Amino acid sequence: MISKIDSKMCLNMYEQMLTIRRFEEKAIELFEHALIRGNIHPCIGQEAVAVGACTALRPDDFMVNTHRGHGNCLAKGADAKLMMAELFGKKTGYCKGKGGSMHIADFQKGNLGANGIVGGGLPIAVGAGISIQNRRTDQVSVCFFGDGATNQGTFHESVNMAALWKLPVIFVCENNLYGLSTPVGESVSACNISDRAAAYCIPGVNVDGNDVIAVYTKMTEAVARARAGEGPTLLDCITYRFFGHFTGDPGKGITYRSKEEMDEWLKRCPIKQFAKRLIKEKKMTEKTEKAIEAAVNASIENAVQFAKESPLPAPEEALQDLFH
Amino acid sequence: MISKIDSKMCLNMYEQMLTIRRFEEKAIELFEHALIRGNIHPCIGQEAVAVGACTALRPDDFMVNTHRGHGNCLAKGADAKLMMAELFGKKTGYCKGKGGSMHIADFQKGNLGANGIVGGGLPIAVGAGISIQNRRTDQVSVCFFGDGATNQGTFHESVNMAALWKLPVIFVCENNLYGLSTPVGESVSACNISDRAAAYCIPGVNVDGNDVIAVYTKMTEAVARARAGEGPTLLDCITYRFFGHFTGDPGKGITYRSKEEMDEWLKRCPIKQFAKRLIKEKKMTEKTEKAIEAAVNASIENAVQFAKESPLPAPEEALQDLFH
Amino acid sequence: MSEITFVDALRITIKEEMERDPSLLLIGEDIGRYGGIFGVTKGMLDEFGPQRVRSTPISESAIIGSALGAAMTGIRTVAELMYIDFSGVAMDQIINQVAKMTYMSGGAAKVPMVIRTQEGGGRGNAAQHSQCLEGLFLHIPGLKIVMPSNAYDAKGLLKTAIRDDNPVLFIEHKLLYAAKSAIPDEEYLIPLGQADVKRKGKDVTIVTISYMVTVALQAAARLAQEGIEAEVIDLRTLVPLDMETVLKSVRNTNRAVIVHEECRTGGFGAEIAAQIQEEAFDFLDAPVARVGAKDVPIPYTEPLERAVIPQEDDIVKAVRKVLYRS
Amino acid sequence: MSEITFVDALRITIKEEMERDPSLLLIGEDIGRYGGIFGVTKGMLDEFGPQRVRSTPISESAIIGSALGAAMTGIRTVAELMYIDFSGVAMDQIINQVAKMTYMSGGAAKVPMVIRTQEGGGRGNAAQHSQCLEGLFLHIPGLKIVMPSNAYDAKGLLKTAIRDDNPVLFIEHKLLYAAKSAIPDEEYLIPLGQADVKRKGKDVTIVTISYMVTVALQAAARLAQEGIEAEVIDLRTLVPLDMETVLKSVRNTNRAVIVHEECRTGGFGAEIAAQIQEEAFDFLDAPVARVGAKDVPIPYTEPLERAVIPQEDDIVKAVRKVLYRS
Ligand SMILES: Cc1ncc(C[n+]2csc(CCOP(=O)(O)OP(=O)(O)O)c2C)c(N)n1
Ligand SMILES: Cc1ncc(C[n+]2csc(CCOP(=O)(O)OP(=O)(O)O)c2C)c(N)n1
Ligand SMILES: [Mg+2]
Ligand SMILES: [Mg+2]
Repeated sequence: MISKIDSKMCLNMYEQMLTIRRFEEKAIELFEHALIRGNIHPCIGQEAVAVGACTALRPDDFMVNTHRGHGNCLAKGADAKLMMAELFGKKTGYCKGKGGSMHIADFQKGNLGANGIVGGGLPIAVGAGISIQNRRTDQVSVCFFGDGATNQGTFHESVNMAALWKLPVIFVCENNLYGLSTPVGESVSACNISDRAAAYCIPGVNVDGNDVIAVYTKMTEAVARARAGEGPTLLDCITYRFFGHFTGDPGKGITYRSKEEMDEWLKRCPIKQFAKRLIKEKKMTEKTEKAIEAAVNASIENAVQFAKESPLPAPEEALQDLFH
Repeated sequence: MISKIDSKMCLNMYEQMLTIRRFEEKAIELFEHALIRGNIHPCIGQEAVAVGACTALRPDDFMVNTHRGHGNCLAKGADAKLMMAELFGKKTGYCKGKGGSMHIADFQKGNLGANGIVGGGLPIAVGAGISIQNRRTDQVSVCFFGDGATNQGTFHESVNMAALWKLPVIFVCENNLYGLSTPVGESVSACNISDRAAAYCIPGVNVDGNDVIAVYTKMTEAVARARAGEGPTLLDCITYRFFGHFTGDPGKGITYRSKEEMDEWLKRCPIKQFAKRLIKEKKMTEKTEKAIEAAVNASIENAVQFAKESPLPAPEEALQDLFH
Repeated sequence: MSEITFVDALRITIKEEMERDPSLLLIGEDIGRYGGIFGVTKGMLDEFGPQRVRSTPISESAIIGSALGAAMTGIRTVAELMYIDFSGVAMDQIINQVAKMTYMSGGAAKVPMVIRTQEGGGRGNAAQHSQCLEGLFLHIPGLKIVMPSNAYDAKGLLKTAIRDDNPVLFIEHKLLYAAKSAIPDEEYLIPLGQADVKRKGKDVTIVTISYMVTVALQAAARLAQEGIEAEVIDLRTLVPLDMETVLKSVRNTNRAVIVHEECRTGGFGAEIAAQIQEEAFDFLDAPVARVGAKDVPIPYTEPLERAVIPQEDDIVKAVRKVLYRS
Repeated sequence: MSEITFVDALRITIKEEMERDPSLLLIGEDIGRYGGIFGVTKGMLDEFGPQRVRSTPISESAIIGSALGAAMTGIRTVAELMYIDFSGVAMDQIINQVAKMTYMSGGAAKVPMVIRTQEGGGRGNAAQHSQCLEGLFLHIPGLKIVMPSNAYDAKGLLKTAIRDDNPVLFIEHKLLYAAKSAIPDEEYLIPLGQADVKRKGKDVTIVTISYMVTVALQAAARLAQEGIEAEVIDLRTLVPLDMETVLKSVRNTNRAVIVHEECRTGGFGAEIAAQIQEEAFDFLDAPVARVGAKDVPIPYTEPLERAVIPQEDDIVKAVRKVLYRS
């Protein structure tokens, strides 16, 4: 299957996944050194969903994000420098330091913002879908959310509304099997989250969320459906986060996940898997791999440097930006 | 099928349905004469759901009700006198005149109250289910709600929670095909509301809501399942309201329903249908029918009399009952 | 110039704005064929079609949130919340999403949307259909709050609200829908943040809004017969709040009574009383008084509802008290 | 007597009450195996089992509503709302259901439940995880509101709250969890509605609650060095509100400063300021002052968060101002 896909696109995807990984690793490190405050919800392990889904999009498509959203931001085209500056709370950050990790938005790239409220973004994505339909463009609106979020009332209301009006919305569940400490089986009464699509007469699709090509392929189908005016799709992308729920989660989540389970998933690292496959299918040489790695590392260093050197906002700026 | 059911129970059901009908007719009349204020949401036409469902219950089972709830109240054993007194805003009413039509509760009969917020009662019914499970009794908790309410977030959250914990909750949708002026097809993206059960891995059952025996039968199965610890069931009872959404709805809802449709459903009046069948199957004589009619009329007159003669609360009582 | 009702004023305004901005979107329950529960959107569906007049399922969170999503992506939107009481089921979208989006994004997001809703008691609609909740939203930075007291103001304020690039909560009162005003034929806009002195007076300042303006004016008429000239200020908007007009009046009358229908405790009257004594302490000849609903849910039955909601009498008594007459 | 943290005080209290009332139910997100996001329910699942310690899906409306249903049917319940910011998604259940059930039923319903939640800024958690929202709930009749400022009070107040037959909103502050108090070995209860004078003083009355008690005491210590003796009153509960203690103090000091972390506009400070000037007008030598957060969402970055949330300095300045010193 992968062989059908353009090599350049494959390398792009690989580079993006690696960028996300390095960005998150760096952010965790900086958090531990108290250079970043608040909390970070790293998406390490879930890079294939972000990159596979966003590669199927155009820059003018809309995207609504979650608290665990750095990966989706980057995949949708955000500048790591401005993201890192936001995490540093700097004036040059995407939100001038006012938003922080959970509220990064990037309107130029169609990124309508992350959300600190689980399930809070779903209705917003529906609204972007209405906007597209009313403006008669062929954009789509993509909504990311976690497995845990599918138990929020807003999930139900939003998917129902999008289905009724055949809005061009794609609902992408980043199903990492846990909502904080809660296993999906203890929170979702359906066998599969994709089964929930039946309640709205829309397609529900199971996706291997650690296989970037699988995500890209299924997402491309859903996007085509949406652009053709056939309405929403629910993608259930099964994946796993390698780190804890957030930077304060003891032992990367060991208090509620078994070591065996965690090790098992580590073996299925979406980035390593993809690299192997690219090399095997001769889409990437080891030399290219190294070059990408170097470029990614440099770009992240560059972002950190930018963030460090940027100025903090002045106290009086606190009162700006409440209203236009 | 009807022949299997005890005659006395049949006559009871018939009497209850007629009581509901007469109660509602009287309430509308009194509203039009400004003896009742606020609003009334008559359930005329839907009596078979109320009576069929509640006949399958014990007095100690819990029930959570809706804004269109007079029928369910009466079927669950409420005293028409105390209900009518509440509608009159009298001190002797179920809520001392504080609640009114949309908030009647009757704790002695397990009726936990109606709700003015569409979908507001669903989580409460789940809580009653938890209470039953934790107290290890074999009661059940029944939740009534309309077709429109199935689009509220609380529907989703509540059914999911009840399904996860196999709570003894029966979700009874009084599907009268409209939420206010909105046809169910314009608000519910599923083909049938019963299809929504799939999202929670619980049984979803289609029921002819104008056939009291059908409702009773399906409800009995759901109750048995719940008492046996097998968890919730979703009943989709299709019915029709003969009157408008509320007492202020022009032409009994003619602005959004066709005359043909309304006439068609009038022919399927649950009470007339049931009477015919009882007479045909020799469970009721015409003499008994007349006697029931007379008794029902007398009881409603009695209720009105009681309500009229009861005192209004004194102004200072407004400050009581906020806290225990 | 013609005499029209509050409902008609709203309808005409929306129609004019729908024509003016061909992308303006209406969204809410039963706003299509049915024309809205109070008739405000009657005829809109036929005129503007189902994409611009979206009648929704009973899903208030999705209504408000999708209005936000549409607004953020360039579609100016007017969402209808049938009763302000139902803001509870959409509260996260209102207070955590709509109100905060612009600020959280450092000004990058623009949220041109109006939430039209309706509140108030007096009709026996009981505890979940009679509340006034403006005090709650006043406490949440990021929402403008408009509460017109008559058809004329409603038209001018709604125009401004719709054209504003920020979220505006536009609260109507159910007892005002049938009230008539003379409305000029030509277009007019009323800026947000400008209180209106609805009656001049020198003895006491009554500060109020929405339906209570009507009641306060009745009370003022009665007080005039006792020789007390009350100035009645209609705030018209709570955010922005025109304290200048209030303070100017209080510095002149030296006495203030704030009247609102919402519960007394924690209502906007507390905020205004606090500000008056902060800013005009030396001018006050009596404590600032507040008239608000008793601190209980709104009871159904008439004698209790009347006892809970502020009446003309309560205002008269409060005014007498700040004038040390009884 | 032993020194324990606020978190431990809460945990011990809940454990004792779980033992005392074998039907007491805990419900909330991640409260089982994980022990709650702040560790308050650690160990409960093992000790009391999954039926009494119900770890839920992320469904706040269902959490609060099912707690209500359980409470109404005889199961005393403590629900945990992870952050008060999430009250938005459960707001209807809190303000229209839980708060009104007893009244709407004419007293027939009994609702013995506590909603434990947590609020406050200072940790860079940004706009949707840092709010203080007590002013909003103060405006809704039917909820008691408890906000302890230290571990000792937390224990005594939580016991009382759990045993109360009415809904109680019990608000913890994230910056207090690690704070320690000496706790006696024997059981004690603190009644709701009793403010506590945390520091005696004759020059000015500082009225505050929760974490701001700590900040106010620091400010008072600094003021003492300037020769200003501030009395610091910890309200401990907002409903019931102990105005008697406040008024007694103000009648003595003739000056009041109210301090809260929630937004200034429409916060509970407005209510208390309004009441003080209503009840002690002739005793006031200066306007009642209020210190509250600036009226914006809580920004993420440290310098802005600090600029928005009240600091020791802001209190010191406000006190100097009511004493006409600067
Ligand atoms: C309404 C709401 N409830 C609870 C939380 C706390 N919380 C933040 S993330 C999270 C888990 C979310 O799980 P899921 O949706 O699966 O996303 P994941 O974190 O696994 O990516 C919880 C409970 C919140 N932020 N908002
Ligand atoms: C949260 C909320 N939204 C809207 C309303 C207004 N409203 C009352 S009943 C109703 C229709 C309900 O439809 P359905 O659930 O089908 O019940 P039915 O009236 O048909 O019995 C609406 C929109 C309300 N009371 N509560
Ligand atoms: Mg997850
Ligand atoms: Mg219906």
